[in-house]
Amino acid sequence: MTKKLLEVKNLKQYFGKSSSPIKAVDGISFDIYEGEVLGLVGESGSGKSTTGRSIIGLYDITEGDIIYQGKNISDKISAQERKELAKSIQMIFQDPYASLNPRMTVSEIIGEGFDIHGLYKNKHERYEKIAELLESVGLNREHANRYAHEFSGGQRQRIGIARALSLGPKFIIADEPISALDVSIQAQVVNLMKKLQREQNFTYLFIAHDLSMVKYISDRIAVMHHGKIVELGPAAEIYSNPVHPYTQSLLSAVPQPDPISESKRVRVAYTPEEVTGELEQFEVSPEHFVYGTKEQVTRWTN
Amino acid sequence: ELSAATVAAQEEQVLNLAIGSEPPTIDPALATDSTSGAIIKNVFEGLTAMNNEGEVLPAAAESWEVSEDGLTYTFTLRDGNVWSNGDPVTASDFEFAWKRVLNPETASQYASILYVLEGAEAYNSGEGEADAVGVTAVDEKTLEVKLANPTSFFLELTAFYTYMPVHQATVEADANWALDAGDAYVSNGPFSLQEWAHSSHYVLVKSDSYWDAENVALDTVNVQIIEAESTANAEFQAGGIDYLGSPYSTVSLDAIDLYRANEELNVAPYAAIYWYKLNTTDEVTSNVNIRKALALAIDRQGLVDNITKGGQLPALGLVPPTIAGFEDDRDYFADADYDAAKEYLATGLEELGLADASELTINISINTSEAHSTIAQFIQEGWAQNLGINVNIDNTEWQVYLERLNVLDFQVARMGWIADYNDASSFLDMYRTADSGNNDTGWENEEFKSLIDQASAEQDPAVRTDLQLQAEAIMVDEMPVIPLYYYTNLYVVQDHVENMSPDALGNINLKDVSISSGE
Amino acid sequence: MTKYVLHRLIHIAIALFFIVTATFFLMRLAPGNPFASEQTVMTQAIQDQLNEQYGLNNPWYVQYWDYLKNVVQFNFGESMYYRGRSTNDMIFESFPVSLALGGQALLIAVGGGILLGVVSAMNHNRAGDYISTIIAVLGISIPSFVLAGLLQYSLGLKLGWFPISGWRDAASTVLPSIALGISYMGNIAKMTRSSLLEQNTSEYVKLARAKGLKRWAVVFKHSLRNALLPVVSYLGPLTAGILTGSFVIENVFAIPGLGRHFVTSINNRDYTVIMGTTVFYAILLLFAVLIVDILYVLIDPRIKLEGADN
Amino acid sequence: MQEHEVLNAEDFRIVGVKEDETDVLSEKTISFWGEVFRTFIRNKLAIFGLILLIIIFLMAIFVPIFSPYSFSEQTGLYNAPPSMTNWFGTDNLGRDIFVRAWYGARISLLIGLSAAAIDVVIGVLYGSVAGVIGGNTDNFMMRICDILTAIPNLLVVIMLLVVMEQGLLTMIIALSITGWVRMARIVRGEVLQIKNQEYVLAARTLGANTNHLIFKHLIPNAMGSIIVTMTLTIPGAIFSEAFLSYIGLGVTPPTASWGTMASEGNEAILTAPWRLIFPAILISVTIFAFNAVGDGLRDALDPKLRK
Amino acid sequence: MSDLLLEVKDLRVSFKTYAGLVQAVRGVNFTLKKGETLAIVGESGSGKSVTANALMRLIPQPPGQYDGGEILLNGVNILDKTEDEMTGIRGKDIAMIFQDPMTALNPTIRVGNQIVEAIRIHDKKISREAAEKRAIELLDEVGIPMPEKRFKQYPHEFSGGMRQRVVIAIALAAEPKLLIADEPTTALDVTIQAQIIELMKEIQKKNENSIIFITHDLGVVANIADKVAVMYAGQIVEYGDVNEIFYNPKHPYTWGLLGSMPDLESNDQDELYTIPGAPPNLISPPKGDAFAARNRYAMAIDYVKEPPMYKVKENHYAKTWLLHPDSPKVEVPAVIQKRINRFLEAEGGATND
Ligand SMILES: Nc1ncnc2c1ncn2[C@@H]1O[C@H](COP(=O)(O)OP(=O)(O)OP(=O)(O)O)[C@@H](O)[C@H]1O
Ligand SMILES: Nc1ncnc2c1ncn2[C@@H]1O[C@H](COP(=O)(O)OP(=O)(O)OP(=O)(O)O)[C@@H](O)[C@H]1O
Ligand SMILES: [Mg+2]
Ligand SMILES: [Mg+2]
Repeated sequence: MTKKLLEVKNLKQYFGKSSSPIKAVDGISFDIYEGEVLGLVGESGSGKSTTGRSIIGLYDITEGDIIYQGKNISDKISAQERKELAKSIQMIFQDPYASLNPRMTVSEIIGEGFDIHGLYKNKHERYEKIAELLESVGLNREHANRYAHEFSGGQRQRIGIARALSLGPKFIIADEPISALDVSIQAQVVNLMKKLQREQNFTYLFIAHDLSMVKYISDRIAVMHHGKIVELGPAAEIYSNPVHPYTQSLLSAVPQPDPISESKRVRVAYTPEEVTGELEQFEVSPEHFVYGTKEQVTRWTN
Repeated sequence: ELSAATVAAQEEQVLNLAIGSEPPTIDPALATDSTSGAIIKNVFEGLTAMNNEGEVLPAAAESWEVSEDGLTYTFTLRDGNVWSNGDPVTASDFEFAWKRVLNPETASQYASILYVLEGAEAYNSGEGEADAVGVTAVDEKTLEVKLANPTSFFLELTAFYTYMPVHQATVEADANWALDAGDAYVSNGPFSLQEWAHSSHYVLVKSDSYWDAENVALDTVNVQIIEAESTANAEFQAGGIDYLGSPYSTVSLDAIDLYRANEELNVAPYAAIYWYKLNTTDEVTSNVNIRKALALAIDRQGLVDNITKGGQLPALGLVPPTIAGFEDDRDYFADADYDAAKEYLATGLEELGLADASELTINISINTSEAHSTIAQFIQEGWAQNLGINVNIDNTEWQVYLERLNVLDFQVARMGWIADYNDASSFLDMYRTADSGNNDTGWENEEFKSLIDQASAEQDPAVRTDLQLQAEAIMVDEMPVIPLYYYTNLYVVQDHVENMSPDALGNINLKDVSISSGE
Repeated sequence: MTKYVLHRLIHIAIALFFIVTATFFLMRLAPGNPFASEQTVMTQAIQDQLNEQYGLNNPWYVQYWDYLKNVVQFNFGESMYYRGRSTNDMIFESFPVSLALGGQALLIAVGGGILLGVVSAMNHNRAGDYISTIIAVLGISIPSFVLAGLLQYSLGLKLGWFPISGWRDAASTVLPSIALGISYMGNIAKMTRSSLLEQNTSEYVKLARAKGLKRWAVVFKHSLRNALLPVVSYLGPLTAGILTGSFVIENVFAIPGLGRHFVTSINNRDYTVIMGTTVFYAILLLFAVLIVDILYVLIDPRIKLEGADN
Repeated sequence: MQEHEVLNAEDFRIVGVKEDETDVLSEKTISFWGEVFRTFIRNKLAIFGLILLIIIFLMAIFVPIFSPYSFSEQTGLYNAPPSMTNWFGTDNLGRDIFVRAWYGARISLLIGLSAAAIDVVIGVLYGSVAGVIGGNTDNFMMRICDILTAIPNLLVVIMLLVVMEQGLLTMIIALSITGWVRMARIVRGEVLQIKNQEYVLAARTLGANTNHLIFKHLIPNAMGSIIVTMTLTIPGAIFSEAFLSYIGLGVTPPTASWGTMASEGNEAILTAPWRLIFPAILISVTIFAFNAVGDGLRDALDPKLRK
Repeated sequence: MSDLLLEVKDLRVSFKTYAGLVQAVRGVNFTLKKGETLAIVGESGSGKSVTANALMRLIPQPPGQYDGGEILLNGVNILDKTEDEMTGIRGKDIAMIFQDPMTALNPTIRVGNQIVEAIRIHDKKISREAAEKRAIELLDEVGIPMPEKRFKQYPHEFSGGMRQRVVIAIALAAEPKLLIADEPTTALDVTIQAQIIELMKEIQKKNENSIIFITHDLGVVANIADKVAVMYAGQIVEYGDVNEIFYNPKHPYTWGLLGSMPDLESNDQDELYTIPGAPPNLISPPKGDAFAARNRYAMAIDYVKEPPMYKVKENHYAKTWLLHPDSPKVEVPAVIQKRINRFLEAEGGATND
């Protein structure tokens, strides 16, 4: 088995007043292995983005540990270390319109990381690096001096990807990189991400709510619900053999471009049950975990 | 056409006025300015009063006697003179009032105007006793006053508002008696203050208890408080107010032409002067030749004709011609004598070790006001053109300005001076020594000082005037002060108002004013 | 809510302390004193008496401490210029006038401003927009003393429609209210216009129209209310300022309001009045800001006071 | 409908995608600022304002140089109405109002612009620092603003005049002491919104520090509001100067500024109205122009309005 | 029964912008029968929303303008109506649901009042109480629990899905004959999306109204639509019964749309089928077929001449030169055909011929 790149242990991220916190993420644990794509799905507000942002250090974590390459990065680490870490972990944002500064040229956007870290010796080197990045995401170097608003959504998202790649990261958190895009353009971006992964052996945390896309790109899938991971397992397994009723409900809701099957599809509604007893993670089949009480999990698996 | 107001005025005599600021106080002992004076003078009556010609008339005092040495005055009060509450006005009211002014606890800012009394200064400075002050009520009707020095203009002083009597019982009973209009504000003048809406207006009404009430024509005087000159002028033009001029709202500089064109403008003489003080401790202006050069290179006639426009007189001396003995030009120097000015300048520059006039920079300090600024700019241009020197104007907020004058932090500074009483000493005494309060020039001169001292002890008016003229000549020769012009009192008055004009000190006795009935 | 208000009250008290302190030292360091005058014949003895009487000869810390004590009791003592008059009386005599004048001016500013803004936004990029905008900008660009003078001469003196000066009857309040209100009107109009335009492209406005609501009904029932939020926050400090009077307008129209005291007390170095007016204004200002914050919550249910500090 | 036209068979050769034609970028390149410019010049009111401003600036620069009179020269023609020799008439000292008005333009514009510049420098920095740090620091910094607004401005100005020479510089400093507070408040508000934008988060994930965020992201994107506030600051400063002149704290005579000219002219409204009217019109026109240009720039800078 | 409710003929709408005239809708034709659901699909900027807003006469003017065409509602052209007459039609005859439930409700007005308002606009006689009662009923109908309590709350107290239900309730208030839903579920996540769609279908069953459903999610289309219009660059490029479009697509753009979406069966080895490039600029729409430059099968003529609308079948039209008899035979790309086949197999070989 491949090496663990990232371990998240009992991560909690609360917002607001400590007396009545918004529990955006409420004690989740998972590992990410080197070179894999972990899909993170769940309804809106279930804490997916918060998870991603906590990992990359945009928030002060309420509780829990994040261990990256064996080093705990959830503790208060120095600004210098945080800066170094930025080279290794990067993020692709959801909204290709909101995530690019409208007042910057593409080269400024992509080169921002170089500027911050002083990663070039001269102007020419900087330009060359930017040009290479542009080409690697399927844009051409002439685009460097354009502003973001001149690009289509798909192209913009490529710029966002190029920016994430600029510091040569190992691990990329993609926070719904395609939700804001048109179907036809989603495909372009997903193809690109897959290609890059093949070529450069990235590790992805791929956040989305579109199950079909997640299943398509991910090796493993984690399903989040109300700040908790309710099910985690290999992509095919989750799809073909969902255990948690929430996962089942989610799957049953995915519309298919197939009128005939659609006309027959029955959506399974999910209503959280009242639980008595301790909630735990159970391994129902190899590498397939479900969150619930012992009684529930036994019931669900039968 | 007859407006409603004029119809009303035919039956009831109503005068509408506006004044430039809220009176700071209506307590005779505390007042320091003409705005307050404008009320106090009409609601109180002193021992004497002055008419428009500057003559002293009996008022609360029916008569008086002066001792041979000119040091003791014995006043006899008028019979039937009562306070607004009906009590008779007694000599002890005067004694009380004057000692109250001098009492350090009263903290009267104008107490020094009573320093002519024997023992007054000592008492006021906390060094003497009240009993030692030279004022005694001999009986109900007789007031005896002892002066420190013979003072020829003492009878004029007794018409001044600080010398007004107050009703002893009222003042002693209520420290706040003079805070507002009302019964507590007991007065003895031709009018009483009926209403005072702060910052808005006040109303004087004829006082029926006044001894000469039958000769008081006006029933009501409404006085609006209007700070903006232009607004007061607009009100006058709209007929809302009847008179513009001292001590009420002034005729604004810009409206002069208009009133003159309408032949409405009246010009009255004024015992006041506008002058530029020179700092004789300054490196440049300590040079007398420079001072003279500056003084001569001013076109005073042009200034009064084109800028101030109020028929002012170019001042070629320090004492205005309204003062007896100073009516004529003393020929000290000529107006706009540029040739002489250039000569003085050349000498002065040489003494200063400067090669050229352009190396010389003079600062004119003014306190901020459009009029001062305009005058300064006129003079600035004149000096620059005729002397070739650089001139800056430095205008400062009033309080800062006074402070600067005080510590001699200036070169040339404007100041105006209005006589409190009609005597040359009012214009000369302040320069007696360098550290006397209003000298502000750092200048002093032994000879000048001794002349001033002699004059104040002198009883013979002719000799006295002569001494003062000599003193003035010395001052003009040394030129610590550049006289610019003697003020005039400009005023306009609506046709239906009669007998309303300011005297040489800028006061108006409303007692004499009346409203004509119809055309 | 109560907790929040209490919290803010403490902040207000602290701010007041700093304001009083800064003002105290500024005014005492400024040259001049309340007793200076052009013709003064004051001797040193008289000067000393005055200083003694007003406690000005105490060391600065004693004076400062006395001031603080007075401020806490909201008792500023007697005016030093208007001898014997109580500062509190002066403030509370003149404040109602300024309140009335300011209130009317605010009515003009808010009413006119919103109206112009609405007309402008409803006719976006058409004649109505241009005309309203030009009126608004004219309002902003004419100095109030110029406008005051013009009004006085044209409507007052020449046409005789309104009194030239004074503060007596309703008619006399018209010109000053207009002169005071108009520049604020311009600002409010511009603000209303731009935020209304923003609201008008929002989805809920579209929905309201899709319901079949008429254009003007949409504005008055839906978008205006939301568009006024920025106006409300502008109005907070403005109200405090406008209600405490305007020196220029009061001066030109000879109105016995509070605004004059802000300037004349400083010109006269009337220490007690300076402090009184400053504290009065500061309290009004700080409370106006607080009220705006509370109003916000009432207008916009999404905002929670507890979060207002963030 | 199904009747096919007879077309050349060659037309039906498959040629496939023409990438370059679909590529939006193949259009002629427009930079962000180019786009701003294009949007701006299509805004008639803004262009009108800009032309006015240019005229005003040119007049302010050149009229005092080429005029036969100097601004302080007293011609001896007192309060003369506008004529062929004195286009705007003369004032009570007999000075030519035309040249004074344009000389005054220099002073007033200088005051307006420098007050705006200082406001921008201090206000923008202060506001963005408060906004970006947030929390208690923000709260504290904003309370300082409250305090500054409540301290009597006039006292501050007087104190300043005591410590400094009277003149233009002092004036500008006086106006700047508290003038920036409004700017700070507005920028802070903007920054609070912008700082949660994804592109700011993105910069943070790249390891950017606060400095970088403020100058690269927050300020540039708050530009629209900054400009609009500036266009309010300029008239504010011109008026404040006029007010300070009105109560006697303005620039030194014989220097002319629009404020002093208008406040002096105000007195002469009946006798020599041209002394009021010309400076007043110039003030109004200038402020109108600044407003029009500011609004135009704001619109041009707003990506939402542009597209 | 084929009662025609709506007939759109050659609708053209454009917008004046600083950059030039944007021809957002360039001659759209379609018809809609009573009780029928038409789905309009197409990528962002293809003119879907503009078409929908045009039907409501909600195009902001300026900058928008109607360049031509007719919108016949029950045979009457609503483009001839005055603004006042339109306010009577909006909400009553045609109602609209917008994309973003987060912003479509006025944040400062209680939810209940927003519904009541919609009721009372068109029913002037109804009393306030009756309207409130009706509003609560509507809330109940759209599946909001505890409607009495919810009635008094503000939008921000509702979740996205619930807000969208409120918007639907508002749309239903006057029982419109035509409901236009402009991407009503794009902002919602799948489970809620599914609920909303079910709700709309139920309502349609009950009220027998027609629906125009705008989306770019083909899965949703497959679920709800009777007919589908595929829009590209302001025009309808393919139009037909839902099964035809999904199982027998003729336009290369439709192929692209179908192919770029993975489904749960997709194999991650397959590259997704993509449409290269970006949509054309509508200020100067390309000559010929607007899609040509992105079309792998574009022919020379595509760059020169605009194709006509070819009739594929009685209920299926497509606007592409590929249907011209002279054009080379181009088949549906393999990836897509494979998927279609898989679907059809799963259904046991249904309707297609
Ligand atoms: N900075 C914050 N302050 C307060 N609450 C927050 C903050 N960020 C997120 N939340 C709350 O935390 C919860 C989880 O948010 P998060 O953005 O992680 O959800 P998500 O799963 O990414 O949803 P979506 O699919 O809509 O992006 C939400 O209820 C959200 O309102
Ligand atoms: N108010 C407007 N001003 C200028 N152009 C506009 C306006 N509204 C729409 N457009 C333009 O019309 C075209 C069609 O827009 P429309 O909103 O109909 O697209 P859409 O198909 O609904 O896309 P989406 O899926 O993003 O909602 C776009 O190019 C758009 O820029
Ligand atoms: Mg998210
Ligand atoms: Mg749309």
